[in-house]
Amino acid sequence: MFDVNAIRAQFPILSRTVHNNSLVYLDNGATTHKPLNVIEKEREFYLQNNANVHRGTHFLSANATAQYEAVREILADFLQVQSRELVWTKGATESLNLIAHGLTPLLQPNDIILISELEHHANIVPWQQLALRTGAVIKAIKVNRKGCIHYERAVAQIQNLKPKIVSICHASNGLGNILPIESLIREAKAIGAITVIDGAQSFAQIRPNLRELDCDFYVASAHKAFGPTGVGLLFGKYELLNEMPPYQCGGEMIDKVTISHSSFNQAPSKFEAGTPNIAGVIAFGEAIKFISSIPFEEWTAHKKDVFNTLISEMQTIEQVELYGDLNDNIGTVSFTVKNQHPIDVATLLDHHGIAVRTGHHCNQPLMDALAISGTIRASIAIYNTVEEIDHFIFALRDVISLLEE
Amino acid sequence: MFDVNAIRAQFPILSRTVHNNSLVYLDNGATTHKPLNVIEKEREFYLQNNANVHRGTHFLSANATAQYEAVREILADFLQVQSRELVWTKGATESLNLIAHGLTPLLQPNDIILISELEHHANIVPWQQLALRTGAVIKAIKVNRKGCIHYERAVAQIQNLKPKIVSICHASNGLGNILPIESLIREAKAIGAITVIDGAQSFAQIRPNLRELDCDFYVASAHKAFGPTGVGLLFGKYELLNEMPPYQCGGEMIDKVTISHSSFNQAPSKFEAGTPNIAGVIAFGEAIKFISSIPFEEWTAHKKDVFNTLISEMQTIEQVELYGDLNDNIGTVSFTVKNQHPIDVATLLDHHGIAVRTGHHCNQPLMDALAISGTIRASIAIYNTVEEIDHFIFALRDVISLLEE
Amino acid sequence: MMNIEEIYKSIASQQGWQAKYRQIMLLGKQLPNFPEPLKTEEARVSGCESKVWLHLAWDESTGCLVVIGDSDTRIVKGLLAIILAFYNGKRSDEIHTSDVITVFKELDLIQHLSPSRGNGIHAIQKAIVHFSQDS
Amino acid sequence: MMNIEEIYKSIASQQGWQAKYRQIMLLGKQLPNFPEPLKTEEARVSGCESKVWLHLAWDESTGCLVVIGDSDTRIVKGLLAIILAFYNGKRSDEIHTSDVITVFKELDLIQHLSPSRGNGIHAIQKAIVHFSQDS
Ligand SMILES: Cc1ncc(COP(=O)(O)O)c(C=O)c1O
Ligand SMILES: Cc1ncc(COP(=O)(O)O)c(C=O)c1O
Repeated sequence: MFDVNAIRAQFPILSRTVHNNSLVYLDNGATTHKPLNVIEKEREFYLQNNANVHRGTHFLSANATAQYEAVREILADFLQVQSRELVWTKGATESLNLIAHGLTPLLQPNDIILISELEHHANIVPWQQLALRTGAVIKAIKVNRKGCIHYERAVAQIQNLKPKIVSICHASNGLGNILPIESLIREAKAIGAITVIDGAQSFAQIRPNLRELDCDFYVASAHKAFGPTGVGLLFGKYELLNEMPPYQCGGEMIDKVTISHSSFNQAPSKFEAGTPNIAGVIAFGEAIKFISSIPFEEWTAHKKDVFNTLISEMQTIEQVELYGDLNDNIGTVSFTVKNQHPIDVATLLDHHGIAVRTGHHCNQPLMDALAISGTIRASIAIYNTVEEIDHFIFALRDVISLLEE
Repeated sequence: MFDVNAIRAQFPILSRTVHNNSLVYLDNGATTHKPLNVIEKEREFYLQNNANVHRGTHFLSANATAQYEAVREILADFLQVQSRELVWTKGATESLNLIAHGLTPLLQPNDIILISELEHHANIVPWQQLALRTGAVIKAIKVNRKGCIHYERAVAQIQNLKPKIVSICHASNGLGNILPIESLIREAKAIGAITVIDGAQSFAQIRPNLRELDCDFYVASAHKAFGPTGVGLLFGKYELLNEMPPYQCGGEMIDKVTISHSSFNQAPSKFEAGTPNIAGVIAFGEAIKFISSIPFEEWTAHKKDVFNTLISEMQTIEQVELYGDLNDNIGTVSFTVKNQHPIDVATLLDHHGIAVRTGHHCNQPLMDALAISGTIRASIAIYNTVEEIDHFIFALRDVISLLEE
Repeated sequence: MMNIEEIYKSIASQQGWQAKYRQIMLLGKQLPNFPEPLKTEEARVSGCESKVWLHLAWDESTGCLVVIGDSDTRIVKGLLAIILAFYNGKRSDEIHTSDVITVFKELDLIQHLSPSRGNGIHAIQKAIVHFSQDS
Repeated sequence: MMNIEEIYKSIASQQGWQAKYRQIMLLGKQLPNFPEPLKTEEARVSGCESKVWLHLAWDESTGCLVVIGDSDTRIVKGLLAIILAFYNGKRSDEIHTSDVITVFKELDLIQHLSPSRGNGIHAIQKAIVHFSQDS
């Protein structure tokens, strides 16, 4: 049986106070907290098993390598892909940069790269740089005034523009919308496009089965999925992945080096230059175990409870305007308060112990499309409770009345 | 007073056993162990202070940002530079890739990039890629048959070749040689070259004063300097740094983003796309404090003791051939054993509890120059003792006689 | 306009954080008007998520700083009022030997001092100090 | 040449790791000669820091694997002898249902099983399994 208190007990930070109030952490879209098994695994590695990986003949190095590579297998299992299709990076941002760099040889002038107005800057700017290098052109699937994409129009854009690359998020970090990527991927593949899914917000929340999704690339960040900072992942279908030119160069990724010339390893090591974040990857294995330890139905049911409470309470506050898709949503609500600046609202909420985020959420084109400068965003994780939402709503009302005095 | 046992007490891993023998860890060139203050700082961050940095309005985020940025100040103080001249990366390899990418606009066909035969692949392959992009040409300062560069010839090469870029290591990871970089930088600057120093092996061992060295760029990895994995640093003189085009793109590094165009922040944030390794950077601050807590004279005196014991003992074993500069050395000895493969020697040493590294050490051009396929490398850190060296020498003799049966 | 001591007292005497912020927002309201035409890109303080504009000059006769400013958020504008009251009328050497940060610390407004871009107090203070160094 | 059971016993019966490695190196010495001309780049197992060459084929009449190999290091060559004895003469289906890794575990040679490139046992085993899958 799902017991949120048993889960909360694994996250000591949730018991802390902020400004003499209990912390209510609703900034999970930015980064989640880490359960004890993750924290202790990283510590244990440094205390007892620390060594560099891959080239060691000694016990500690062999052991560290085995642990590090075992997490690639755990991840492969979680995503339903082959382990050699997985590259460790430092985060989703680096993963997207690596892909955009790697696809350079495939693009011609005027080829189209299709993204959406919902994208995080990390899924926009690397493509702009690719466009600058190759003469390709970026187009975006539009959102309506609530920030939702119109599915039929998106399909029409894919069919008419015939993009070479379609790169979209699985879920929006700014608004929480879950995109219909299954069918968008299908449409994109039908016209021969390469499909890239930004899974930064979906990895832990949706547990995608990449074999079923059948996308060409998928990226995510460990720190948004109960894992440590400084670890990211990249999935690429093997042939496509292995064909890409190397990204960073140095140790590990080479085969032979002379002063004037080098040849490279096969993927994934071709893309893992230098000493990786060994302790981070090993600890991330525990984060995947933590996620998997909670049955998916219980996970989504609990989050739906909390999210529905949040939405229905928010809708009773007349000064509040909500954005985004409130049905297909990972548990994030973005809103503004009439006549109030988001920073004023968030600063006062903070004094109630409530952590929310304000601003453009690295979604400037989305904010432009919504004709606002930013929102206040409350994003929930598996450890949030209905009581916390009650506390948040109480505080929000209090803050609004203080600001309206 | 310097007390090596007090220092060892800060490294619990040093008390562990390997194959029922006390661990003697002589693979510090690959990665050092981490003192307790580093390990506990990272843990404490996740237990009590975890949050994403820079864009938060709430307490935890402001606090995490303050801690994260404070380490940039600590590092600036350690290296005697300005904090805005320091970029956080995931490791020395990434730092070198970032620089080689950033210098692209400055190179013309046939411009010369001068490295040395002692360089790690991370200080070779990124320059090869830069050469491929721009038509520049790579030349290397040669080593003699012991692996030492000839200073006068190196100076002559700088003066004759007039390289646009001179990129050399402060100390060789393969052999331990400390290079005369003060005067090489001076010579390089005299002909207007941009100077890049690979400090992966020198950061903790030599504590360079970059203001005095006056190089244009300097890179290092935290994990080789008692810090966590997944953190690196890059120093660049501000004007030169800020002029470079961005490397990775995404959140944090942008100023304004529309679907078709972006403008970028100033350095250092221009080069820090995406969520950084927040916990890692904060823990690295403790590593710098650890290093600084031991007076430099005591540090070098102890290392010299241990190193001199190592060298003089090695010289009594007739089957052993030593490489590298045995005077100006950071505490690393590279050797071969007559008629024995390094892997056989290291595998058996491992059963004595001794961790050494074998192979080309990401130094293939150096191995080619020495006409060998690899060496066995023992590299010492501040926590190694003369007794450990005695144990190592005993084991090495034992292993050689087993192999010679 | 109150001077910095009066401002300090007016905040320190409040009971509870709500009252404190009420007072801070009031200070913001009392800031002298900042002319719309001065709200240019160059006048923007970069590194603040709220919009903050500063106009800085030296009074030729006294050699003292004259700074006005504005923000689109009420709390940051109030915090800005503290900073402006602190630095206005100070000579360049005084600006370097004193630090508004201590005032924030004493008023227990510490989290606003983070180098975080959320409120940007740090960035505002830096902008003023840089101005007084460069000119 | 000993078969895999004999090899197993010959190692397991040794007292102490020195004796064990002495025996392993002896096994390496007893490997059938690997013709120099077969030591090509294609025959190299990638992912080993030591040089390891394999030559793999199916015996047409029996459908069983015939594999020979060599290494430039003595210990890896000895470990290779264990692997070759294990897989030689097995049919494709047997190769997939059995695993030499268990032999290494039972002989307490576990650290050689790391995906580390140091010795490359992992890579050798993978190369054989891949060969038997692909053909
Ligand atoms: C949808 C989305 N994509 C990409 C990113 C970038 O992730 P990171 O900052 O971990 O590299 C984020 C994080 O904010 C995100 O939410
Ligand atoms: C001299 C030198 N340069 C660069 C590197 C690369 O460092 P990292 O693997 O931490 O990126 C190393 C590490 O082996 C090194 O010793």
